[in-house]
Order: sequence, then C-alpha cells, then structure tokens
Amino acid sequence: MLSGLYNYWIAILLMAIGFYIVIAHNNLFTKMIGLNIFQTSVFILFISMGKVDGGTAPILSDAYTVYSNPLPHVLILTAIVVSVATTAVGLALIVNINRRYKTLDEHEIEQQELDQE
Amino acid sequence: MTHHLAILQVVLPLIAAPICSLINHSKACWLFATTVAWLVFAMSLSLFLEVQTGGSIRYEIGGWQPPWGIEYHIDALAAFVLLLVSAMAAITLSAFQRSIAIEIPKHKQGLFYTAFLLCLTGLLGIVATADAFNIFVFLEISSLSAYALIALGRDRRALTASFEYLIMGTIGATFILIGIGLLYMQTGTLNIADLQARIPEISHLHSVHAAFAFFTIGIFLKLALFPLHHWLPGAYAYAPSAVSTFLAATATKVALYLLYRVFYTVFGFEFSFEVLQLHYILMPLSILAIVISSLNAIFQQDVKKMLAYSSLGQIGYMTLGISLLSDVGLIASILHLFNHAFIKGALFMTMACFLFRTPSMRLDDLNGAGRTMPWVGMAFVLGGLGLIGIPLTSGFISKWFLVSAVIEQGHWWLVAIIVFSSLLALIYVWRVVEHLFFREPSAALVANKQPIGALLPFTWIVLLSTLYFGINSDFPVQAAKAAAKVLQ
Amino acid sequence: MKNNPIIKQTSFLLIPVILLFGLYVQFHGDYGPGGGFQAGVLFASGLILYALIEGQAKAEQVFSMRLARILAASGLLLYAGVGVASMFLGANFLDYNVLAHDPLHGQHWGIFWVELGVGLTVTSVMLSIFYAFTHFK
Amino acid sequence: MEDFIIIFLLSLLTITAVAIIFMRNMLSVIMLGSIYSLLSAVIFVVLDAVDVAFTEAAVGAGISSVLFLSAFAVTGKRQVLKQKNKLIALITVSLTAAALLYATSDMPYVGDPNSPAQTHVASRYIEQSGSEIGIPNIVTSVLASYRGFDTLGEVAVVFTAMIAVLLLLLRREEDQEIDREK
Repeated sequence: MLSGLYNYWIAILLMAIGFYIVIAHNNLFTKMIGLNIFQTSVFILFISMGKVDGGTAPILSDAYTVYSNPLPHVLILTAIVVSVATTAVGLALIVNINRRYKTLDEHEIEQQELDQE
Repeated sequence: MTHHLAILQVVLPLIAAPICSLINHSKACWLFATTVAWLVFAMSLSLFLEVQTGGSIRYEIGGWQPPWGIEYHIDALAAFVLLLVSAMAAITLSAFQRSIAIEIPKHKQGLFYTAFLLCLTGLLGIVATADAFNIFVFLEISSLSAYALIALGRDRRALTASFEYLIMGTIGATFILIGIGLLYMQTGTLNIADLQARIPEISHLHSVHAAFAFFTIGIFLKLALFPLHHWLPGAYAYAPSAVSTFLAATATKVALYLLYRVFYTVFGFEFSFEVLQLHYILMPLSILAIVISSLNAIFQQDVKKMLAYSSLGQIGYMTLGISLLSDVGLIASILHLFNHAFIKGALFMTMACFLFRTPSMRLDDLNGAGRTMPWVGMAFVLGGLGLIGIPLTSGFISKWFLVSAVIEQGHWWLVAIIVFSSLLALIYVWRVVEHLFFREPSAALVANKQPIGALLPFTWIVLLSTLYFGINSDFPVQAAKAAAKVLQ
Repeated sequence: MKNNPIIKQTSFLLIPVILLFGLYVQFHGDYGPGGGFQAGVLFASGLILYALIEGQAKAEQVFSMRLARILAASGLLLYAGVGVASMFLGANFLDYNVLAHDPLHGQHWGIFWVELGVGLTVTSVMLSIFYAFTHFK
Repeated sequence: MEDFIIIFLLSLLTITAVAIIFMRNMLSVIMLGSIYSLLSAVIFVVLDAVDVAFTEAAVGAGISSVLFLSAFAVTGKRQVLKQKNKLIALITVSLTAAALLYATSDMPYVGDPNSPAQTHVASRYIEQSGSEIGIPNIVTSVLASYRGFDTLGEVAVVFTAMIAVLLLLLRREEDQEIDREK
C-alpha cells in the first residue's frame, strides 16, 4: 500500500482545482463547471471513507462476508441529486442573464450594472 | 395525534407544494398556500406551548431509533424559531396577494406560491431536524427555491444577484457537507445528540478542528456575516417585495439558528469557545459588520438596499451577543433574532406599500410619498424607531440586553460602538424620513390612487406587535431565556 | 442530426432498450445496484434521445410538458403519501412495518411505492427541465 | 493491484481537471467535464460504491452534459474564457486545501475496517438489514427505509429544481417585452 491517504490527497487537490475555477474564471458558465468539479471531489472524499479493505459492494450475498460501508453511498446519492438540481437552476439563471445582458462575462456584467446606476 | 405535530408541520407544506403546482391558478393557489401557512403556524404554536410545559419533543421518523434513523427534536430554541418562521410565512402570504399579482407575471404566480411553500418547508426542516445530513438536504430545498424566488424581481440585477447567491450558497453548503463528512469519519454517526456525546473524547483530533472550521465558514456564508456578505444586499434589494420581506425576516435567522446548534449543541460551548477560542474571530467580525454595514447603509440610494445593509449590521449584533460568552449575551442574541425579524419584516412591508405607487425604491422617487400615503409613512417612521432602538420599541429591549451583557463583561468601548452604530441607524432612517415627508411629491405620485389592499393593515399588525413586545416584553424574553437554557 | 440515417436507425434500436433497462433498474433495485433515481434518469434519457432524433414536437405528443408536471407532483405526493398512510395506521411517519400484515412485507411494500414515487418524479423533472431549456430560444 | 488502478484513475482525473483550467474552448470544457464525471464513476466502482457509480455516470456524464449543452446552444458559441482574481483565488484555495491537509494528519486510512465510520452506525445496517428489511441491496435499505426521510427530501429537491427552472424559463408575451426594450 502506497499510503492509506492517497485518495484524500487527490480529492483535496481536485477540490482546490474546482474551487479555483469557481473563483478565478470570469465566465459564469465555467464557474458552474468548476462548482461541479468541486462537488464531485467531495463525493470522492466521502466514498473513500466508506471503503473497507477486502470488502465488496454492499449487496448481501452468501459468497461474501465483508462489505464496504453503505452509509456514505446513500449520502452521496443524495448529494449527487442535489448537485444536478443546483446545476439546472444555475444554468437556467445563466440563460436568463445572457438574454438580459448579452454577455456571460462577469466583468462586463459588472460594468453594465455600474452604468445602470 | 399531537405527537405527530413535530413532523406534520414540515410535511404539510411539503405535501401542499406539489398540490399547489397542480392547481396552478393564481388566486386559488394563493388561498391554498395561505391556508396551509396558517395551519402550519397553528401547529408550531401548539408545539411551542407543549414544549414550554412538557419539555422537548423527540420524534423517530420511520420508527427507527436514532442514531440509525433520522430523528426530529423540538426543544425550546427550535420551537421558538419555528414559531417565528411560520408566523412570518403566514403573514407574508396573507398580506402580499395584490403585490404579488402586480410584480409577478400571471402565468408564473401558481409556481411562485409552490416555490414559496418549498422554501418554507426547507427552513422549517432545518430547524426541526436532529440529523446533520438532513440539515444539508433541507438547506438545499430552501436555497434552491430562494434562488428562483429572488430571480423573479423585475430588475435584471435580480438575476445576477441570484446567481451570486447560488454560487456562494452552494460553496457554503458544500463546506457544511465537508464538515459533516469529517465528523462522520471520526465519530461514525450523523445524529446530533450522538455527535454531542462523542466529540468531547476526540476533541484533540486535527480533523475535528478542520470540521469545525468548515462548518463555521459554511454557516458564516449562509448567514452573510462580514466579510462573506457580498451576495445579500443585491439579493434582498432586487427580489420581489414579498420575497425580500419573507427572506429578510427568516432566512438569515435560520442560518443563525444553525450557528447556535453547531457551536453550542454539536461541538459544545467548551470546545467552541474554550478550546478553539472562536470568540476572538467572532467578536471583531461582528464589530466590523456593525460599523461597516451601517456606514454602507448611509450611502445607499435605493431604500431596499439600505435596509439590506442595515440587516447585515443587525446580524452583527446577534453574533456579538454570542461572542460575549455570557448567558445574558446569548439571551440578547436570541431576543434580537426574534425582534429584528419583525421590525425588518415590517419595514420591507412598508417598502412594498410604497412600491404600489412609486416607480422604484430610489430615494428621489420616494419624495413626498409619506405625505401622499400618511399611514405608510407613519409605519416607516415607527419601524425605523425600532431599528434604531428607541425605548418603547422591541428593538430597545434587545439592545438593552446586549448593552447590559457588554457592561457585565466590562467592555465599555463596546458600548460606545453600539451607541455609535445606533446613531448611524438614526442617520440612515432620517435620510428616508426626510425624503418621505419634507420633499414635494411629484404630480404623478399625487395623482396615483392605486389601492394597497390588505398589505397596509398587515404592516400595521406586525408593527404594533413590535411595539407591544417593546412595552410588554414578557413573552419574547421568557421564550429567549428558555431557548438559551437549552444551549447551556 | 435528424437527417443522418445511421444515427436515426441506431437510436431507434437503442431507445426501447434504454426504456426497458430503465424499467428493470426501477424494479430490480432491491437486488442489484439501482433504484428509482437511476431508473428515472435512464427513462428520461431515453425520452430525451427520442426528442433529439424526432424533434421536440413529436416527443411532446408522447410525453407532454403538462403530463411531466402532473407526474412530477404525483411522484412526490406518492412518497409523502406512503408516510402519511403509515401515520394513519398508527405508526410514525414513513414507518413501513405497519403497511402489511408483518413487518418484512410492510418494508417491501413501503420501499416499492417509495421507489416508484422517486422514479416518477425524477423522470418527469429531468424531462421537463430539458423541455424548458429547448423551448427557451 | 487495486491500489494501482485507483492511483492511475485518480491521476487521470487530476489531468482532466487541470486541463479544464487552461481550456479556451467552451465546448471542450463541457466535454472534459463529462469525461471527469465518467472517470469518477469508474473510481466509485473500484471503491465498491456501485449505486453511486451508476448515478454519477447517468447524472454527471449524462443529464448534466445534456443540460450544459442545451444551455450552451441557447447562449451562443462565442465566449471568451479569461481568468481574473488569480491571487485572491489562489489564497482562498490554498487556505481551504491547507485546512483539509491538516485534517488528513489524523484521519483513519482508506480501507481501515476498524475506523469509527465503519464500526458505529453502519455496522447495524450491514448486520441487521437482511432480517429487518429483507432485501439484499443494503444501499436501498438505508436509502428508502432507515434514512427514508432524507430521500423524501431529495425528491423534494428535484421537484424544487423543476419549479425553479420553470419559473425562470417559462415565457409568455409579457415577458418578451423586456427583450424588445433592450
């Protein structure tokens, strides 16, 4: 075993990348994709903590005795649904913003709002 | 049957929402949603009374005992916040029918009431549940519906404000999710009582400290505490009037409830304030929130935005109460949560009244509006006095508690800051009053006789209740004391 | 895309398979991976594929926006209804034990109806969100 | 062997994520996002989370991509991708990552059968669900029964998403006036 924490380190790295895209990118569309990466990396964190060495998928059968932890799986199923729901609402907002501002660039939107005031 | 009330008050609006979307007729949906909201209010009132006399109520959903199943737990604090949220929902829905009919396109009104009911469900669910992950789920129900409700504002800036809220809100919720994950990793449980029992043994672990940090930042984001407040002013200012009123009175209050729960119940006072010394962060942030937001409020041209900035300052008062680490401070915080919800609700309601006849909420458009609409103008003045904290208003009572808590700790300089920010509040309220009463109304405004309908009497009901609680403060003070006791 | 015969023919072979697989996943969730949510997404993708190939208008003849809204609401009502039913049978909300003569059967029934509710809502919500985006031009 | 598969897949995932940062073409960003989801689904399979993998593949790579593409079709193809706030972003992100790295210092190892997560609440689901619920898939038992209320909330979230999207995207004549003004 290389290290028992490798999964967590990568999950943290991915989380950082997703979070970076959300903050640094100027395009609202890309921000949503960054948000998705950010959330997916949290899912990897959860699923990794449910893994049991030598275990199998938590579906009862006579052939196995060791199962991985089903609880994180259940939580992440819900979290995936929440994440796709957020994506749908975010995209609906983006489509509307594009209609009223004719741009999806955060900077240009701010400029237009300053002009409006 | 009374035993089921704990779950019913969340499930009722949850069931009502899809029915409302099927009705999809604006008037019928309004009647339906309003009836449901009043029923929910009746339920939370009887829950509140039951908790006052018989102690807290636990309800095992699905019949599975905790920590294996999800549990609802209504204690004095939860019952108090549930009462506040359901009361504001019932009042908002009853009062705003005409305002919604004007501000929202007709074909969307049925869906509007559906989203409103879902938002109510989410807020109530967060308060009632005793399961960490369940909080996350209901947080998302309330947030997703709130994003849509805010985006319905006429101004296009409502859309960008809502999008910013969506990004910040999702980051906040994901941070909370990370916190839940770290705690689960080290304790193996999601039930709040079980977490509370297990955290003291493992409080030295780095992961528990990190979990605490993620919870704190996630909740600060949802609470819009300085410096994570950027999403709030736009969201409240450009949302439809009914939405600003309801969210200003409830959403940040529920986030504050979450703060109490996490700091006091899950991690415990000792861990939060003695091991991690959270108050060294919380107090400066609160003071900055109070001073900077009040200063910001003075320079706003849009009155709704001004009220939103003022809300940020008031949130500062509530967190300041927590950071004093005393019983009186905590009571002051809970009391201000309650009193401010009503005062801010009433003020946003007066803005909605003005909006029936004025073209916008900009100061110049409100010139003389207090003269042409004297009852509304009077209501604003009284609400403004409550905001400043003049004696005989409920705002005074909670500030009084806060100041006594501060003096008890010997922080005289803090008294100076509270007085200073009250003076700032006086200035920003006065600016509006000056425009309302001492400027000539435009001809269009004088000629405009658009009827306001039920909104005005309801504004006064909310306002008079704040005055009543200012003179006879027994009810909120006793309830806040009982709630604070739960947290100790 | 509509005029490419290869894509069209392949899709027509695929769509029934996807829908059947969706049904399998819906009702086999007790024994293998899957359940209402996955089934709903699969079912919705089958219908979305149909809409992409045959055009929005034709897809809406099969599964209209109105129907989607009604089914989405009914799925949620079905789920909550199971909870209310167990309440009327004298147990706590969502306690399936009382739904049949013995607890195990009750759990079976409860999970069956609840998963059906999830499947209904997810299919129709995914579809109506897709419709809403394509209508918005 | 399993370790190497995971390390390989996680590295691929990292490469995909890094590529998204520097990509200039929106369509490629969306496609890479979809690949990212698919790769995570494979990782979930290796980590025994078959239900999650199924969902991630269907939702992340399927539905999400369809939504992104339909929104992309509506908003138009010309989009400039730039980065600003690089410094603020780097500081915030580093702080977050540092907090988590700090947390890893005493985390139980991945796969440890004696960690609290495995031994407390979850063990009852594995040992008792067969006799209490009577169906083989433990994830379904927990999802629909033990934590059935979470799933009701999840369905409500999905329903809320539909209501929100309809509220935002439904258009009638009165709404289209705004377009003519601009």
